[in-house]
Amino acid sequence: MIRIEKLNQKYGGTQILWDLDLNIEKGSCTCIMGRNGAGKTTLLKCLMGLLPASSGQILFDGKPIQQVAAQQRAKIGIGYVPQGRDIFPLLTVEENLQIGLPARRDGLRKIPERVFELFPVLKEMLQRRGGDLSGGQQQQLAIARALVIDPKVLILDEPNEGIQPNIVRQIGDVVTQLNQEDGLTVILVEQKLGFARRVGREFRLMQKGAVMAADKMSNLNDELIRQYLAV
Amino acid sequence: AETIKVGVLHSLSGTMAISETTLKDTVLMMVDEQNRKGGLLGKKLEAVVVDPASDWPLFAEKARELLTKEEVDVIFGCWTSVSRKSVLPVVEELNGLMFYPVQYEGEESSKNVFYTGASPNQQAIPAVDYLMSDLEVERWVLAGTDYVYPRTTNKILEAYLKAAGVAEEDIMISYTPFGHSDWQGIVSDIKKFGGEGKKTAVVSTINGDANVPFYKELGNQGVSSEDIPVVAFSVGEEELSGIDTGPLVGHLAAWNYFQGIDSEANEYFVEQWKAFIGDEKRVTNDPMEATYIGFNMWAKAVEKAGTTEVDAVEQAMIGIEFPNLTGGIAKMNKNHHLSKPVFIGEIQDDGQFEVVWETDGVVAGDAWSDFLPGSKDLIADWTAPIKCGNYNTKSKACSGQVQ
Amino acid sequence: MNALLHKLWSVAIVLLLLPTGSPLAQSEPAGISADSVLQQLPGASLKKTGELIGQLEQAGGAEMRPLFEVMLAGELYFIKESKQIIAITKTERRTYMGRDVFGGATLGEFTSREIKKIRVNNRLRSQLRETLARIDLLHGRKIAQKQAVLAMLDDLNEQNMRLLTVAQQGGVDGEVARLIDLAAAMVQLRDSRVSEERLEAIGIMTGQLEPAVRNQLQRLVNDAQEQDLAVRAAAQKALDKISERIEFFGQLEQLFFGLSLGSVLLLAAIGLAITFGVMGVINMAHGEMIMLGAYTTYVIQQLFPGAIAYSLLIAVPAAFLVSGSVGVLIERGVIRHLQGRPLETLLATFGISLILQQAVRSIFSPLNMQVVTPNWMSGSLVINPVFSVTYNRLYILLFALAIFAALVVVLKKSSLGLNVRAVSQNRDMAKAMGVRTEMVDAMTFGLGSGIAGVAGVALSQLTNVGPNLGQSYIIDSFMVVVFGGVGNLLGTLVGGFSLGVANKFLEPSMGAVLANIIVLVGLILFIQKRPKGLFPQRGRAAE
Amino acid sequence: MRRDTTWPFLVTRRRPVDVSKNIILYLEELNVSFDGFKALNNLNLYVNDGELRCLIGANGAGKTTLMDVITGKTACDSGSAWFGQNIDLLAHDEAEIAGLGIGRKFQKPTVFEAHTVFDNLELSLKGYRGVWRALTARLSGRERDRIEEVLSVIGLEDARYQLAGALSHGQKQWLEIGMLLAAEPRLLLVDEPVAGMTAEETERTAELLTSLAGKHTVIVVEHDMEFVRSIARTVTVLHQGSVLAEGTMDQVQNNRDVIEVYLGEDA
Amino acid sequence: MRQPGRGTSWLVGILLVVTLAMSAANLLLPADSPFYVSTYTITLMGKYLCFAMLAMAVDIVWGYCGILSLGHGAFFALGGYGMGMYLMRQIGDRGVYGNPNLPDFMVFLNWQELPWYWFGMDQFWFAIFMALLVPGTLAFVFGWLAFRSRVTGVYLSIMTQALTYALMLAFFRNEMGFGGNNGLTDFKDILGFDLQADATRVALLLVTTFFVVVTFLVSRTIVQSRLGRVIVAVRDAEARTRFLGYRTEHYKVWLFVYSALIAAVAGMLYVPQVGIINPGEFSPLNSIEVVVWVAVGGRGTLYGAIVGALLVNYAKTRFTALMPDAWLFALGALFVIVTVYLPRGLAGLFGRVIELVHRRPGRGKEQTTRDDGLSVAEVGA
Ligand SMILES: Nc1ncnc2c1ncn2[C@@H]1O[C@H](COP(=O)(O)OP(=O)(O)OP(=O)(O)O)[C@@H](O)[C@H]1O
Ligand SMILES: Nc1ncnc2c1ncn2[C@@H]1O[C@H](COP(=O)(O)OP(=O)(O)OP(=O)(O)O)[C@@H](O)[C@H]1O
Ligand SMILES: NC(N)=O
Ligand SMILES: [Mg+2]
Ligand SMILES: [Mg+2]
Repeated sequence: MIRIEKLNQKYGGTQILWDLDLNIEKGSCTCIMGRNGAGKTTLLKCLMGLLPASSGQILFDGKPIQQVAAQQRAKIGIGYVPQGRDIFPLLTVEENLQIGLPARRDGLRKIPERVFELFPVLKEMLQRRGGDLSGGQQQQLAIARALVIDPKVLILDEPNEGIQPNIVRQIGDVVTQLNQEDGLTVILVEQKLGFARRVGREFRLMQKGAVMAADKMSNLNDELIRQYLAV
Repeated sequence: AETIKVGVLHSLSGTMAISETTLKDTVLMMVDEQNRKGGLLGKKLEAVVVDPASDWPLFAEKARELLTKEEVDVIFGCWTSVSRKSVLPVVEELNGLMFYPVQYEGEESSKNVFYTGASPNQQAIPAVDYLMSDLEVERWVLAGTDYVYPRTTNKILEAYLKAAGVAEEDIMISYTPFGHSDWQGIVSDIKKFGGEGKKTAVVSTINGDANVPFYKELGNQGVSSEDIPVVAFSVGEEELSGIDTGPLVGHLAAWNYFQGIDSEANEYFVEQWKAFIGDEKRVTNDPMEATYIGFNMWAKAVEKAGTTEVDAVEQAMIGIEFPNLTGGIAKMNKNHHLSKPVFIGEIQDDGQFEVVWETDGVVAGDAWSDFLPGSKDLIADWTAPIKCGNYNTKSKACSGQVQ
Repeated sequence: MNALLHKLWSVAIVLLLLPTGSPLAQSEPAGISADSVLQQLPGASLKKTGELIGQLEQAGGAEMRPLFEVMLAGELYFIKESKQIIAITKTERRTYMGRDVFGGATLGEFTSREIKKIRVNNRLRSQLRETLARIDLLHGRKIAQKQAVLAMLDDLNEQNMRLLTVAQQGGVDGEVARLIDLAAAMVQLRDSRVSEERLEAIGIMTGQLEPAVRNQLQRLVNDAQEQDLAVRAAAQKALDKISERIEFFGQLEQLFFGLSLGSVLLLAAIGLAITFGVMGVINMAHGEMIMLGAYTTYVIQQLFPGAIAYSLLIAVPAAFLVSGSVGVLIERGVIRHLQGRPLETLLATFGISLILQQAVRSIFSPLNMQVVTPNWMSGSLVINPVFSVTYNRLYILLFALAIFAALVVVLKKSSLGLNVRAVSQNRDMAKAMGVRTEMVDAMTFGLGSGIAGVAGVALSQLTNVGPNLGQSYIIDSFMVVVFGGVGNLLGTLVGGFSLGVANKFLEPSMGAVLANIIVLVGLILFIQKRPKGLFPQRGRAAE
Repeated sequence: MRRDTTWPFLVTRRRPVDVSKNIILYLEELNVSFDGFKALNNLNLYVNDGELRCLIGANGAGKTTLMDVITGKTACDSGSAWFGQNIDLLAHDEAEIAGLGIGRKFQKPTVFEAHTVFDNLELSLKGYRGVWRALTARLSGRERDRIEEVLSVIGLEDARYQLAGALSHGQKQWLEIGMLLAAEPRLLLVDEPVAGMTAEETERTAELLTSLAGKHTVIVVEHDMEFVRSIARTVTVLHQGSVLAEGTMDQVQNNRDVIEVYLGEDA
Repeated sequence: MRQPGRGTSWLVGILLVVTLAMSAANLLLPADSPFYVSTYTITLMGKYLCFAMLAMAVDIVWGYCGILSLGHGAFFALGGYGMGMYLMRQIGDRGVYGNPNLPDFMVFLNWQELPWYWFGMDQFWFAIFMALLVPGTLAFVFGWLAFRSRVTGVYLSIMTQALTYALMLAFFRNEMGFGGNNGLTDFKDILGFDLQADATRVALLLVTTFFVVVTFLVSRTIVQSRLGRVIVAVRDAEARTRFLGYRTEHYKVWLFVYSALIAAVAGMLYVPQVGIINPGEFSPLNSIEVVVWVAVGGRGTLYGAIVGALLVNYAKTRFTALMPDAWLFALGALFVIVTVYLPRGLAGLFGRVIELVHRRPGRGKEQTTRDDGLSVAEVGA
């Protein structure tokens, strides 16, 4: 579904991603892991089109999309939940959700009920400013917001940062549900091993801007963890 | 030098561009014309234009630039008094020669400046005389923009009116800032002031930009020229060209020149101007005539002196006569001010003025007002033996600025 | 009872006056014929002309009406050679079409050398107008009648009273009748010696707002000769009553002035509330967008000289398009490159504002352009003699409110409003949600600029249309937006009106300049109290 | 009206906190509401001197708001907050409270992005914060050592000259913790320190915080239960603005209410 | 690591050398020498340097502390008025009316006596003192009110603008006793030296240069000290700084006052050199122009402010003479182009050039640009 080849990325003069290759199967649930600063967020931003890649190819459904603007990528079905949530703070919860509606391919112009089924809290909070919500509520909103555009691929950057345990569980369930029932392809950046193991079915390990290891989640062993995740 | 350089120091941008650009063009036209006549002293004239941008310190800087860098022989320039005040020390220091073509508050006479616009006794006093005698005005509103020209003029008028027996409560004075645009309250006050039974008139020293909203408000609040006429000293043909004059018919202005005055010289001048500027609709106005007279007098003086050397030209200037565009002869007096006729005109719906009154002959411009306590003893006389811009006739001395 | 007495009094006056002669001198008094008077007109001095007009009225009466009208319009000329009096119409090509004053028959073209104007000045014009009023009073329409009577209140001489009485007998109603009664009362107060009659007259005059009434009462109160203390006391009371009413309407007027100034501030600021308030661009070229709108009005009037009445209606959408497109160009050309550097938009837009000003100077000349006020925008709605509301200000007030409402609807109901806010809060995230941020930016900036242009149309009716137009509003606009609270449209509305009203209520006691200074200082202190303006953005994110 | 002193302006600002009763923080009957929404609701909380206290609770329970109140960021509607026996926190503003020795790490890492990592730490060093002092301050050898020490603790030695703005999310977390260490406050309020950290890093943070306790008082807010379990002695659970439960980790973990609103079944 | 003010000291050197050379050329060379520098140029240079000082004042608060003041012209003008009042009193009885007690503008508007606030202004030291005290106090009071109430961002900017606007209106009023619209002019001498003498002008230029250099060095010391770093911290994360225990409002107030004093000194030096001070100097647009100079030069660098002020004003001088009808196009275009293509102003351009010339080894990473265009090198400059 997504294929990244020889991706390089620089901030000014600093190179972050080095000839990065990545392959994501349709319908998979891939967990990307790596130390702080390994370049995970950077990679996702490139994928979303929010950062320009200096070279390399990104293929979506076999079509190259490096030149496609971010807003178009949303329309072709990439949903993005950024690290730090990036809720529109002064928009109400409802407005936060409505923003994505025009990007839907099916022309639906109403927030789908499914979203509220997954995150019932949001229904109560529709008229509150997004920025006033607590961290956990914001995180749920961020995922809901990404789901509104009816994506084919859902990108989640550390979705559990600062979330209470039962909701972490709930998010995990939602992600699994989306992946398995709705057939959504999921790319997940996650630091917490437990969660990654539970939700992810494949893993990619990143270090210094390159993917060092890729396999089924069941094959993630202590050796790999020590090599790529320990400090 | 093989040319005679004429400096032009008028704002081409900023708030004053609206008035001064015209004068720049007038000087250019005069230079053209003079060159067509063969120049001066066998040399061509060359205009050097700079833009002081309505920025007063910049006026001083540009004057210095013209005098030292460009070494011009004469400067035509300035509109506002503050720009003139800013330039004055520079022309005096560098012994330059400047012609100032705008009506102003007086209270000044510099060896290096010739004042070809009206001083208060050539504009304000005759206008008030007219209102008093012909329109039998008894109550007075002195409305002005808050700066030195209106302040001084109104001080003079106040003294003059009181001397003529007008009571304190029959004079209303109001000052507004530059570019004032909300006249609702003031016009309403004027209306009330004028509604108390006595014939009332407004003497307006309101500056350029504030006039359009002022007259619009007058029109809309139904203050017609018949109820309360307004006589203005800063509203000429050029200002009117930016106003829908329909509602203003009958309001007045006092000047030394109106475009509408019939005379051959004027007709030629107007045609020449329209051709030069390439616009049939452009109008002429009083400061243009002042520039015209100043320029021609300077040319005559240079011929007379046989040089452009400032001291020689300055002395040659005194006593020079040149025909007004409106008929009669203007004369440069010893105090560097002109003798000119004064006209009162009424605004017509085509934006022109119709003369309704004029002085019998010419009026000599006073450098120092007779109606201000500080200056009533002062005179200016740039001929020997006095040679002073502020000679005190009582103490027989020249205070301060000795040249 | 009063009315009856009054009737009697009127009749008495008529009887008293009748012997002096017929109220309308239709017949020619001994020896003076209109024609002979007319012959003296060419070359007469202004003073002399005044006398001649009087004689003409005496001699010709209503027949002279066309002459007076032509004269009032300043179209009365005479042919230099023959001294024949003619009416002249100036044509577009600056030639002079002559016609007969009375018949209207065309007399052909003249050159300016052949003819000379019969001068009229202010005094003559008002004399002419009064003369016409006298003629009209008897066979005029209601409005003319009212004007005529009002004019006469100031000068209740015998001739005028006679006219009024005749007019009254001819049958008038409503307002005119009231005024004539008032005139009668004023005369009664002035001329009668009977205390009761005079008191009754004062009764009628009480509460009437016509300046003449007040002036007469004032004179009476101040008159040391006045012996009748009861009358004097009554007059004082009546005067107080009148003053009280005037005071009330004065406050009302002040309020309207304030609202009107507020509407101007609102208009000037409202576009900025979008480009600056919502988008965060410190748009120094905002004033120039207003200016472009005003110039568009001018151009429209030049293009359709025949349709002045509709020119503003055409100008509104035109100005929106012109300023809006310039806004879009600026956004696409410059602002877009400054994303993430909001403060630097100040620098770029300042440069743009210089360029636009100079461009206008180069294209249209540095002079002010003449924008004509259509008839329906001129004059005022007279509510009573001391309170009237000028139409242009009234319409502009309504217009400002309409624009505001329209804008609120656009921003609330269309997705644009939502998208703009999202983009301004987090551009990247908006992109990631499929918002076409570039489009949104351009549209929003275009909308803000377009609205500024529309404001320019309105302002062209109040002030100079010149290259400096924009500069005179830019400071105030920023002030209003900030006072109201950046990003809050309602704040801009309330901010504009409260600054306007505050200014106008301070003005009478302080003068325009001090009032302005005090409002500014007040604003500075207010911001200390509420550092985010009247309607601050609230919530965690705003911190 | 301050009741503790008659002439408040005569009292020197810097009084050492009096912890003679061994309690460093008293929060009583605190109420905070936003637009009618009660973020803190009659909250009572006491923290012992030198304690390491974990604060957990559902998202939106009011933990961050509580820290806001303690540090002077948010004014409370009613209630009292005392630092030791002698200092009324509600009478001081943020800077003063920081000066009293209460340091804070924000939930969303906030560092000085235009400064290098080193400068960030230097600015955080304990010391007088006056304008004049700042103008004349020179880094002493001792201070330099302290910074180096902190740098090595937070693992940013290599990034010391890098602009803080260019750090990754996790690195910023560390830097902020470092800033807190450099300031050596009496009371540390740490809002979600391990968010975005790897398991390994989480462990290190746990060690760090545990080592701080005793000399400093630490209040940690965290949702990572493993982390909490690894450091916690006393755990307080907030719910809807008030304390729901308090006790050891085990007690709390088995509390029905806590399981229902926070931990979820089979936690 | 101490951040060095690298690549900036040379600016001070160049300034000193250039002005000294100009002064010598003006005084020592005959007027027809090809190297003669006219008094016009001397005066012009003096004026530019005053503007450079003003630009530095704005840069210190804006570039380093994020306080975008759109009203610094007010402090400049107040300083100028202080000096103007002194110069006015020096005229003595040499005014046109020969009145030894009243300035000319008071005489013809019938003032009977000198208003109280003019007393003492005939003493140089007192005038200077007042010219510092008044703007300093104003800055203090305004800053204290505003910063204590945490007025920030555009709110603060617009309030500074309101401040200068209100002062402009006030000084326009003739009743204020400062000469109304005309302001103060027609000065004769300063400290007994004839203002029109070449030597005085040269001396004024040298004094101005001296103050520019001093301001530069002092300001550089400040921004490189820890104070400077606190200030930058306040700019980027004021709340965070407060939670570290810094009383940010104190820092801001004192910085604002310092900056206002620099502006006032610049105004004091400006007036004798241009010969006039009037309310136009309070005009909000003037203050905005100053901000524009700083932005063109590159904010957040002291030398950028100087370069920006010199360049823009030189451009203005040249353009108004070369193309009097179209210079605004050129100037406007300059502003637009600089903003779009040189996000960090001219200083940024220099910075990049210098960086290219000698890339310094040993730095962990290269300079990284923040989105508002500041980098380490410049923050220290
Ligand atoms: N705006 C920026 N400018 C320069 N460098 C940056 C910028 N943002 C991130 N970096 C650098 O890029 C590297 C990768 O950052 P990234 O945010 O992709 O890491 P990450 O893997 O997501 O880390 P974390 O787990 O902490 O979120 C880091 O070393 C960081 O310092
Ligand atoms: N400034 C504010 N305006 C409006 N509501 C606010 C504000 N600050 C906090 N709240 C509300 O108060 C409640 C408590 O928020 P708080 O941030 O303290 O929760 P928390 O316990 O820290 O949650 P989390 O664990 O998700 O960070 C939330 O519902 C939030 O929406
Ligand atoms: N001199 C004038 N009109 O300012
Ligand atoms: Mg990341
Ligand atoms: Mg929290």
